Amino acid sequence: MLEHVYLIPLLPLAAAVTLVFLGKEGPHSKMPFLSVATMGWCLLQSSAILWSAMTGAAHLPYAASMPWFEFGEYPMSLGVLIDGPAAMMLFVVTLVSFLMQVYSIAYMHGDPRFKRYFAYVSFFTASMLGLVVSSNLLVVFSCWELMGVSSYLLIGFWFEKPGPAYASKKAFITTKVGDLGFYLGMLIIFAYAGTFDLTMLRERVAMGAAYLPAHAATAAGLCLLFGAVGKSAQWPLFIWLPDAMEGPTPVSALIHAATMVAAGIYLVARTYFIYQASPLAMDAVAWIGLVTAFMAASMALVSYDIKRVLAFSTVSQLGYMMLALGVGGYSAGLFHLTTHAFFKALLFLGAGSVIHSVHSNDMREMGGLSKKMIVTFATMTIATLAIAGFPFSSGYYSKEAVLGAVYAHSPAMWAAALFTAAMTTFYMFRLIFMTFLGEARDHEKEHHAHESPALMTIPLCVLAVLSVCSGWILEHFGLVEHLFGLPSAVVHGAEHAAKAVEAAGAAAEHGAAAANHAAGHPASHPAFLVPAALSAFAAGLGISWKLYASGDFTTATKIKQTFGPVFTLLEKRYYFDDFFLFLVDLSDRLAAACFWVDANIVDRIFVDGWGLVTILLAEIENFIDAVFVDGLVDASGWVSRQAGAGLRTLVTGQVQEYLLYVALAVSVFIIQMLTMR
Amino acid sequence: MTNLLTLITFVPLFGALAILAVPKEKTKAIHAIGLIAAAISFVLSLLALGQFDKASSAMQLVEKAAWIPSFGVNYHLGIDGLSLPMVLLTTLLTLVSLIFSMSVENRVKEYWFWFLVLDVGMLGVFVSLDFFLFYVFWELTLVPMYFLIGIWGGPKKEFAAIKFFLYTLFGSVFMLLGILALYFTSTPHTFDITELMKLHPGWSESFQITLFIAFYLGFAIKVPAFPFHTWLPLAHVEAPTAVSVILAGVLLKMGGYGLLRVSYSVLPLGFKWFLPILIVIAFINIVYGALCAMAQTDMKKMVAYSSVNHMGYCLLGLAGVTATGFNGAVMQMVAHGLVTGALFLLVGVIYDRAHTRDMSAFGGLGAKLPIYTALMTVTVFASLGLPGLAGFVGEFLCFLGAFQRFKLFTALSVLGILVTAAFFLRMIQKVFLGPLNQKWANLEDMSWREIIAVAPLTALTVYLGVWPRPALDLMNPTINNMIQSLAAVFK
Amino acid sequence: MEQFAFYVFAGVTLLAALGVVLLRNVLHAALMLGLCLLGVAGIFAQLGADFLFASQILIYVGGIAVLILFVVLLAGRASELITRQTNKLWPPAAFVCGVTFVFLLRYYRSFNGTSASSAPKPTTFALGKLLLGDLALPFELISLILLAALAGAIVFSRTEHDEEERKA
Amino acid sequence: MTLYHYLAVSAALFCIGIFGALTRRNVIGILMGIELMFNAANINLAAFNRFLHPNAVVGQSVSLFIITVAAAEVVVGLALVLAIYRNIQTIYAEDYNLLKG
Repeated sequence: MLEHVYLIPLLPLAAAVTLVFLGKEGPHSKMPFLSVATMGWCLLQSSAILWSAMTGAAHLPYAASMPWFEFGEYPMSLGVLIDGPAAMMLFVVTLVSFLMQVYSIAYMHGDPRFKRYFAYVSFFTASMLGLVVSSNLLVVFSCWELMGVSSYLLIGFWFEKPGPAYASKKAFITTKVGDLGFYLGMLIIFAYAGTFDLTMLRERVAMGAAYLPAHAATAAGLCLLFGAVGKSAQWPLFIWLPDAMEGPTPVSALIHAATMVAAGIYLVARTYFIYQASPLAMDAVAWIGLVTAFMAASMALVSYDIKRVLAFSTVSQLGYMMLALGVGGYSAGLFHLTTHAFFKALLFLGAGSVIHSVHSNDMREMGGLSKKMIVTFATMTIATLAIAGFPFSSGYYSKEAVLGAVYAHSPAMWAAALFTAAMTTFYMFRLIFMTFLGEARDHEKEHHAHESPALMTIPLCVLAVLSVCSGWILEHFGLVEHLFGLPSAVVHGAEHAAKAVEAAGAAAEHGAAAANHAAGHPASHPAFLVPAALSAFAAGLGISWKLYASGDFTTATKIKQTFGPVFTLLEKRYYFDDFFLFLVDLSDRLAAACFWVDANIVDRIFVDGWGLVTILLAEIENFIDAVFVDGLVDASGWVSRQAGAGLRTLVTGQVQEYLLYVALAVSVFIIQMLTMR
Repeated sequence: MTNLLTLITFVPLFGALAILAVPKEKTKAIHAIGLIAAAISFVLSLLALGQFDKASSAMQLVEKAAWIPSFGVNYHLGIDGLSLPMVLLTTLLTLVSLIFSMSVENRVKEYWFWFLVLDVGMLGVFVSLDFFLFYVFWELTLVPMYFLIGIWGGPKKEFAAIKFFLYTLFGSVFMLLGILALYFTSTPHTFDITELMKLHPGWSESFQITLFIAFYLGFAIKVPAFPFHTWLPLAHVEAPTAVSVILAGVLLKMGGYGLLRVSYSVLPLGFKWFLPILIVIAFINIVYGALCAMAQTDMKKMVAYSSVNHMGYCLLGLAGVTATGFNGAVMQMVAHGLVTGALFLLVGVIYDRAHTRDMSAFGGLGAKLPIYTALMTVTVFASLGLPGLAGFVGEFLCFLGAFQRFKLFTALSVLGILVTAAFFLRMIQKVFLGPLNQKWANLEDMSWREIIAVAPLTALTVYLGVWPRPALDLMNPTINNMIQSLAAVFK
Repeated sequence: MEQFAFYVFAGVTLLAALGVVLLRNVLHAALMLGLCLLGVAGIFAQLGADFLFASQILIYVGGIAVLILFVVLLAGRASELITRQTNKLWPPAAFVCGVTFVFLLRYYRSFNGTSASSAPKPTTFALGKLLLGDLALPFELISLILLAALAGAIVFSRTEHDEEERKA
Repeated sequence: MTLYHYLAVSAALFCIGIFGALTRRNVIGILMGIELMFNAANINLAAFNRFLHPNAVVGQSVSLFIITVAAAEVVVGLALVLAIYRNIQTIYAEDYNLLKG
């Protein structure tokens, strides 16, 4: 099973290639079932791997590799490295992808590029799975970029519309900015540590200055973080995610909620040992996470587009995970990553169901849908409770873990995070209330509204079940520490490093307490943490109920008018979009300037300038010519003309005369020879 | 076969002579002869690949015969891990662009004749181990190129052809001086490159620097390195499609190959002296080239400037003077040949149909031309360095190699990747995405001939991107040997 | 006897040659050419060059001289007989010839007294071996030249009238 | 009979040939003069062969080549004469003056 783990990314890839080249394209193509079936198989495999990881049947981490290529003295290998987080991510990705594909069969049915859609989705899933399992940072980066491309293709799936066409480019370029950080980070790592293999890298980093001195570790950590910031839509590169909602909604659920955006978090987690070696980089992770969580949540407060609210919420929750990782809550961050994937995918698929039904994204045109779409309403409410941290839902456990870790690091940060949690509760319930409760505001749309087909609602139900109970299962059976426990804390000295991998296994077996310690996770939280979180939840829910549940928004409008500038700031997304547009414009101007320089200075002066100099020289020479040389030339011309006139008479056209000249010339020589004797 | 290299090099010449003997109306016969000659040359180069011992760094398949004994000029051919990839690239690209050239209708006979002569020159440069021979072949490429641009080119073809010719001739004159200086310095006088490689310890640094500059002028113009790059956009834009392919795919590589083969191996001290300048030039090439490309609306000119950017990666890899960087540089040359070759072909395809290359004149072709869009997208992504496609491997290794020596400028050069992505994606958005411009509602997708020309390049791009081992294994021993033998100099 | 024969042949040759260049009637000149060539053939015989003798008679006398006669008959006109057949260049030409002759004689004087060391042998066999051995390549080339001359002559002498006929 | 005698005959023949080629107005006459010069050369070759290298036949073989070339020359020359004659109805060399300056 683990031996064949490489098949999990490869089979979807094969499915994608097959879908591209085989079968007939069309709204009723049967080929997508191949993709769904493949993903089903992958889901079974990853469930088996996760199960054996949870029960301890599989000895983790599992590593295997084969040679890839060589340059100079350095070998590169293609390999897999499965540890607890990887096993969990495999399960999450395959599950969400499978459900989303089932859902998409109904959602995308009738699209003229039905088959191609599934090819793209398969390709995306393959690269995401590749990223999850790879043991080589170079392969991770490759999959990272391929994900970027598939995201580009999927956001721009309806490319005939200008919106998606623009959004896909924006998403790709913005994440590419982050990728440069990843790229640089890899350069730094390789220049110092000389390897991309994660296991070997971990050992070398642990050896400290011999390989990766502190400043290099900081630089590498910050660069990798920058990469993660781009992919996970963290501050300041979060601008692409709201626009990415132009893509089909299931795609948003898969890529922009559950998987791809989580890749940044996963990358930081995978290279956590570098951050452990550099406190500065660690702090940067925490601060980025906190700022993102807060800003995104605040922007979600004022948005009316149902998908944008969810997008901001995703950004905010990802910030939470970053924050958790940054404060040392490794397992908490990954825990939240897992639970978030379930309920956020559910939210997006639910939103997709709503959009599918009313053909609008604007929450102001909805309202009162609970009667028509009971399953969607129920499942989305469950997800909302989970994201808000309602007791004993999955989000409750993971959020508690995050907040606990943050509090242990810095109470001030905890307070900010708590405030963000309250905002989260507020805007999520605002979404539910505006969409499902109250009176229908647009009756025509409401009239057409209907419950989605079973292919769409069944995935919702599955995800709802997981949203409810995954947190409890993981927490109750000690699986959080078992799967997400850190292999070891910051290890100094080479002898420790060699054992780091084994220590991971040992720590996991020793149970939660030992692992808690190893992860730097506080063994116990102060007693007021849970009540504080609950009151934040209650406050958010209460305000939201007061303002939005009735369907009468007068109070909300009044508040909006009172705090006008603040609302404008939030609606304009803190002017970050404008700032980046300014940058784009600037680079365009720079490009134009460069080209002007190229055409008018480099080419003109350096190249055609040679011609100019030549012409100048020619002018000078011309002057000399006219005065001195020309006289001579004219004279010679006169002479030759006169000579020509004379010689002309010689050219008679008489062959025999010519012959005679020759013979005479010969005779002259002969006479000379005769007289010389 | 002991004369394999001679055969590879001169089979196209026989083809060219055979074409001369065919009446000019019989275009089918001309096509057939040209294609067969190019195909034989390609197959023979594959045969050479088969006979090549990948583990060895020595010159292989060597042929040596006295040519002008009184001057010590030899007919000396041989290939190693450096030149074999270039030879394969040349034969493949020639075949592909000849397939594409079947659409040329004007003065077919001359066109094919010159094209095959050009092939001879290019192959000769890569296989000759004697400076005299090297120079002869080097100059031999100029004349056909001049005619190909000047006769079959675009509106400003005459100006472009003359500029190209004079500019490159200017460079090679200095190269000739350098060659002569090497000849007269060596005792006994020799033109043999492999002999000259052993002589550098006896030469003073100032001598090597002087000669390096002379050679550099010749090579940098070909590469083209800033500020000698301005002939390139002009020549590319004016040249017919297939010629652009050869120009970008092979002729630019002659510069990079020369820098590795001559400047580095024969004049190491000069090369070392130049490194700090080279890294700056590489940086300028990458970022400035990319920015210039971003300012273009003509697709072909954009691709031309992207060549400046891509060859900047090569220079970056060279500046690192590590096995990694050199591997990257050669790999990048191969990848750039494949990718940019395909890009030029694809731009040519759309130009043949629409008679314009202005990006903003198009729009929404994605749904209308699915095959074209797919091939273009893959190629564009390869060009902007997407992992899993050939462009990435070379580019990344170049960065990796250079970063070990020059941290700041290498890190700054990374910006070039971003700009490249930006202008390529903007092109895709303008041409393929968005609503269909009704003006092009009757555009046809690619014909079989065009697909056959482009598809091998795309397939190779994917193959070498996923599995770069065959290419890297070929060059790695040679490059390791090059690095190790001069390790003391570059310490 | 030998001397007598030599003087006879030499006399015939030179007198006939003078006839060739001086006679007014081109027809007579052509006939004189034949005689002169015969004389040369005799000298060849004197020199023991038997094969050369035969070729001289066959090719020159039998071929070339006859050919020239034909052309004279084809292109000649009766009226030409009274017009002067020598142009006004004759004084300088005579001067050149005289100078050349004097020079050659003085130059050849050193060979006065060189006589044959042995009796002449038949040469045909040796010539055959040489032409098909060492000189095979020139031999083949010369035959090519002959062929080319043949083709060229046909092309030149064909009139446009002939071509039109052929086409029709 | 010494070599000198033969060479003297050949020299006389040669000079007569030159005279003919230079002075005949008739193109055919010029051709005949040239033929005379060829023959003079042939005599020379045969004589040298006979007296200086009696055992070799190389000189005679060269004579043979000359005879052949002469034959070719005459054939082409006469063909040319005929062609020109057909065009401008004259065989006098002084009338062929298209190249007059």
